[in-house]
Amino acid sequence: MSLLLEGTGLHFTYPHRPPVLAGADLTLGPGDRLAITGPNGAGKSTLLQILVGLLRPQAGRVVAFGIERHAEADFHEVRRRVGYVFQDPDDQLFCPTVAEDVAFGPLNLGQSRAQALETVARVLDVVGLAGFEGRVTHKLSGGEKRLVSLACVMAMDPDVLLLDEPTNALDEETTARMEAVLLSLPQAMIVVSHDPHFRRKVVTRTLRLQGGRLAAPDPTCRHARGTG
Amino acid sequence: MSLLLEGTGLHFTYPHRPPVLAGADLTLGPGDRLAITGPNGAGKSTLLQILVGLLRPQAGRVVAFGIERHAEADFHEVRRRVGYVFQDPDDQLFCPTVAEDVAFGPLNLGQSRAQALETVARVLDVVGLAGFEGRVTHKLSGGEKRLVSLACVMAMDPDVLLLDEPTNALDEETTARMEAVLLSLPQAMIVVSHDPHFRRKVVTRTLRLQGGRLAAPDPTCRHARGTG
Amino acid sequence: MSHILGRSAPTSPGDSARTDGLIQALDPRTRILAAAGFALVAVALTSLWLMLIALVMAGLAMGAARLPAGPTLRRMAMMDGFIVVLLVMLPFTVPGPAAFTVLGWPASWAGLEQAAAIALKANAVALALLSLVGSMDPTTLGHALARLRVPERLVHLLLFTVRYIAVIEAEYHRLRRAMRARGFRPRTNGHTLRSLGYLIGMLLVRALERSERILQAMKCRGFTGRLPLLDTLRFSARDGVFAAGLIPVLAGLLILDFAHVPAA
Amino acid sequence: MHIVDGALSAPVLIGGAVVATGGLALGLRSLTLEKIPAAGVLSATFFVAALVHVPIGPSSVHLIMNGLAGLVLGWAAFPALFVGLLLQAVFFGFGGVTVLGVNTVAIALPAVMVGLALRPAVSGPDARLAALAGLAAGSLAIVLTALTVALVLWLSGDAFLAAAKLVVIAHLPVAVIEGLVCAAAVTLIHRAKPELFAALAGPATLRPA
Ligand SMILES: Nc1ncnc2c1ncn2[C@@H]1O[C@H](COP(=O)(O)OP(=O)(O)OP(=O)(O)O)[C@@H](O)[C@H]1O
Ligand SMILES: Nc1ncnc2c1ncn2[C@@H]1O[C@H](COP(=O)(O)OP(=O)(O)OP(=O)(O)O)[C@@H](O)[C@H]1O
Ligand SMILES: [Mg+2]
Ligand SMILES: [Mg+2]
Repeated sequence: MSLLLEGTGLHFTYPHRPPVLAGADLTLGPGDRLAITGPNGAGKSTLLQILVGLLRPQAGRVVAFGIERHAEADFHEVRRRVGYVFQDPDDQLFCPTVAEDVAFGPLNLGQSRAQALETVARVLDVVGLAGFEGRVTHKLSGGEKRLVSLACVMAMDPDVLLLDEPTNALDEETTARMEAVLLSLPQAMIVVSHDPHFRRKVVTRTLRLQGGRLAAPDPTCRHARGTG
Repeated sequence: MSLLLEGTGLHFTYPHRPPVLAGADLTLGPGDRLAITGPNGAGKSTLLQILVGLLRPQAGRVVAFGIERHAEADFHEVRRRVGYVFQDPDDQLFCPTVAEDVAFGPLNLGQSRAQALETVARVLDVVGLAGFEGRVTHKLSGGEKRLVSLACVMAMDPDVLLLDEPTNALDEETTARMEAVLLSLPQAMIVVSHDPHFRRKVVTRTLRLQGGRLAAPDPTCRHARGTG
Repeated sequence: MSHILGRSAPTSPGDSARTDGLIQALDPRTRILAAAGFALVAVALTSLWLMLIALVMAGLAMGAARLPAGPTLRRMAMMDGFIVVLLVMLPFTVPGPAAFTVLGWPASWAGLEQAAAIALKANAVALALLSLVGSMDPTTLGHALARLRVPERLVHLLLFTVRYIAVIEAEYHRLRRAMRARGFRPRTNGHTLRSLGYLIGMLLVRALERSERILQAMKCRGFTGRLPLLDTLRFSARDGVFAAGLIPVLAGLLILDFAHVPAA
Repeated sequence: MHIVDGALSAPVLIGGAVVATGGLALGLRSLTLEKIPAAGVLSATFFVAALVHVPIGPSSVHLIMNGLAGLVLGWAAFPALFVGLLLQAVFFGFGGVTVLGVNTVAIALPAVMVGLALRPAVSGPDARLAALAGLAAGSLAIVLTALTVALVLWLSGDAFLAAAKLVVIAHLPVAVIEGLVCAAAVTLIHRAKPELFAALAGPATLRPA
C-alpha cells in the first residue's frame, strides 16, 4: 500500500531566527508508529505543523495520501484525516465542557449535534473518560486534559495521528493508560516523545531530529535509545 | 552552620483536587545546590511557593533562617532573602523595560534610584546581558527573558535562590550560559529541573517529588540519575 | 513572535542610529505635544488650502520619521475606507447649489467641500499622529505620558496592557491554530460565533490566572503598593529648535485661516 | 466604529472630552495598584479580542466586545477601553486625537452601563440566566454605542442625520453577532472561573488562588 504522509527536503525558518529545519525527510506508511526525538527547540513541533499545513515550509514537499499539498485549501482534507494532538493541551482545549470540546471537531466536519454527542460518548469511552461529558475542561488535571485532547482528535476518526509529547506532564498511572490507549488504536501515528520507556513500548521506529534533519538515532547517547 | 530553609511534613491540597503534597520534607543548608525532579504536576512549583509563603500548607512547618514562619508578615523577610525565579518568565517580568524590571526589587528594598541603577548594571553583567537596560521586556527572546528573570532576583542580593525550571525551552548555548552563571554564584539554591545533563553539572544533591513526598531518586531508573 | 504594536522598533541601542529619522531625535514628550497641537490646529482650520498644507506637513513628518511609506499609507487607506460612506453621503445631504446630479439626486458644492475638509483633516491628523507618536515604542509612550502628568494608574494600566498584548496574542494564535487543525473554518453561523465566544472567554480566564501569578511575582520582590518608573527622557536643544519652528507655523496657519474666513 | 478627526463640531468634541475625563477618573478610582496587573492583562486580552474577525457573508467585521468588558471590568472598563482606543489611534491610525474623548465615551459608557446593570445576573448561580444576560449585555452595548455615535454625528450637523441613521442600521447585525459571542464567552467564564466577574468589582484585594 502507498504512503500516508511524506515530507521531502523540508526547510523551515521562523522570521529573524536561525533555520529550524534544513532538509528534513520522513515517510509514514500504514501501520507505522514512528517516534521523533530530539533536543528542546530542535523543531519537532514545527515539523508536525508543517505536515498538516499550519506552517508552510520555505522549501520541500509535503505529500499526504498520495497527493502533493501546497495551498491552504489542499490541507483542509489533510486536517480532516490527520488528527493532531498539540503539545500543550491548554493550546487545544477552549470549550466550557469536555463534551463541547470533543464535539468541536465532529461539528466542523458537518455532523449534527446528536451525532456529535454520540461520537463524544464513544471516544471518551475509548480513552477511559466515560462519563466526563459535563466536566469543566479548564478544571481537569493535566493528565485528564491530555486524554481529552486525544479524545478530541479521535472524535474526527482520523487515518493518521500526530501526537506531540503525549505523555508529557503525566503521572505513571496516566502514562500507562495513554500507552494502552495508543496501542489499542489501529491508526498509523507519529509520536514526538522524549521518553525512551514510552517509545520502547509503543513505537515501531524512531527518528532523531537534530541540526534540522531527521536521522536514525545515534545509539551511543543514552537518552536517544528506546527504539524498540 | 544552621539550616537556611526547612520544610517538614508539608501537606497541600488545592480546592476540589486530590492532594499535591502529602508529607514532604526537605532541608537546605549553606552551599547546598538541591535539585528537585518529578513528573509534571507532581507539585514542584507548589512546593517552592509554600517555601516563600505564597501558599500556606494545610499541615506541616516551614522554618526559614532558623525561625518558624506562619503568617503573611513572617514571610516578608523570607521573600527578601529568598530569590524565587518563576517557571514562566512572562509572569515575572511585568515591567516595561529590563532596567525597571531588575530595579523593581532593589527599589522596594529601599535603594535610591542611583543605587538601583548601579545594581541593575552589575547583575545584568553577571548574567551576561550587559547593556540590556533599555530593552523592552516583551521583545526579548525566551532565553533572554529567563536570564533577566534571574537578574531580577539576583538584584535583591538573596541568600537563597529558588529556580523553577531555569533551563526549560532554552537552546544549548543559553543553557550553557545559564549553567555557567549558576555555577559562579555562591548562594545555596533549590533548582527544579527535568534535565539530567543540567543537574549533573550544577547541583550537589537531588530529591524526587512523587506521590506528594520527597525522596532520594530511585537509582534503578535511568532518568533519575544525574546527582553529580 | 509578532509584535502587533509598533513597527520593528530598534531592539538594541546600537540599532537606533541606523533606522531612526529626525523625529526620533526629539524627546517623546515633544512629539506627543506636537501631535496634539497639530491636531487641534488642523481640526480648527476652515480653508481647504490650509488643510492641504497641513496634510503636506504631516507627509513631511512621515518622511522625517523615516516611516515606510507603503505600509503607512495602507493604514491611512484603511481608515479612509471606514469613512468613505460618510463622505460620499455628504454632498447629497448638505443643502446648497447643485454641482452635479446622480440618478436624479443633486450633489451640492457645499457638501463636496465639507467631505473634502473631513477627508483632509482626518488624514492630516492621523498621518501626523502615526509619524510623531506612532513611531515611538509603546513603552516610551507610557513613560512620556507619565512625565506629562497623566495619572499614574492610567499610565501603569497602559504599560501593563502593552506588556501583555504580545503574550495574549501568541496564546490566541496557538488556540486558533489548534482550531484550524480540527477543521474549523469561520463562517456566518452559530457554531462559529459560539466557538469564538468560548475562545475569548478562555483567554480572559487565563489572563486572570496569569495576573494572579504576576501579583505573586511582585510580592516576591517586595511589592509594597508602588510601581516605580525609570526613564531616560531629557529635553535637548533639538526640542527647542523644533518647538521654535513648529509653533509659529501652527500659529501662522490659524492666522491665515482666520483672515480667510470671510471669503469662505 | 471610530469617528475621525474633522467631522464633529467643537462643542461635541469638548463635551466628549469632559465626559470621558469624568469616566476615566471614576474608573481609575477603583483601580488600586494591586488591581492594575489584573486590569492590564484583561485589557490586553480585550485588545486582542478586537482583532478577531467574524465573517458576514463575503465580508467580515471585527469584534468590539465592550459589553463583555463592562461585565468583567465594571467601571475599570472605562480606562481599559480608553487605553485600547489610544493604542489603536496612535499605532494603527484608527480614530484620531481630538475625537478620542468622544470615541471613548461611545465605547466605554455603554460598557459600564450594561456591566453595572447585568453583572449581578452573570455572576449568579443560574447558567441560563447568565448566558441570557451575556447576550443582552453584548448586543445592548453595541446598540448603545451605535446610538451614541449617531447622536454625536447628528449634534454636529443636520447634514449627518442620514449618516447617523445608517450607523444605527449597520450596527444591528453587529449587535446580534456581539450578543451571541458574548453569551458564549459568559457561559465559558461562568463554568470555568466565575470569580472573574468579581475580580475587579469590590474593594477587596486580589487573592492568589
Ligand atoms: N512562532 C514562533 N516564532 C519564532 N520562533 C519560534 C516559533 N515557534 C517556535 N519557534 C522556535 O523555533 C525552534 C523550534 O521550535 P519547536 O517548537 O518546533 O521545537 P520542539 O522541537 O518542538 O521543542 P520542544 O521539545 O521544546 O517542544 C525553537 O527555537 C523555538 O523557539
Ligand atoms: N491554582 C491552582 N488551582 C488548582 N490546581 C492547581 C493550581 N496550581 C496547580 N494546580 C494543580 O496542582 C498540581 C501540582 O501543580 P504544580 O504546578 O505544583 O506541579 P509541578 O510539579 O510544578 O508541574 P510542572 O512540571 O508541570 O511545572 C497539578 O495537578 C496542577 O494542575
Ligand atoms: Mg515541541
Ligand atoms: Mg511547575
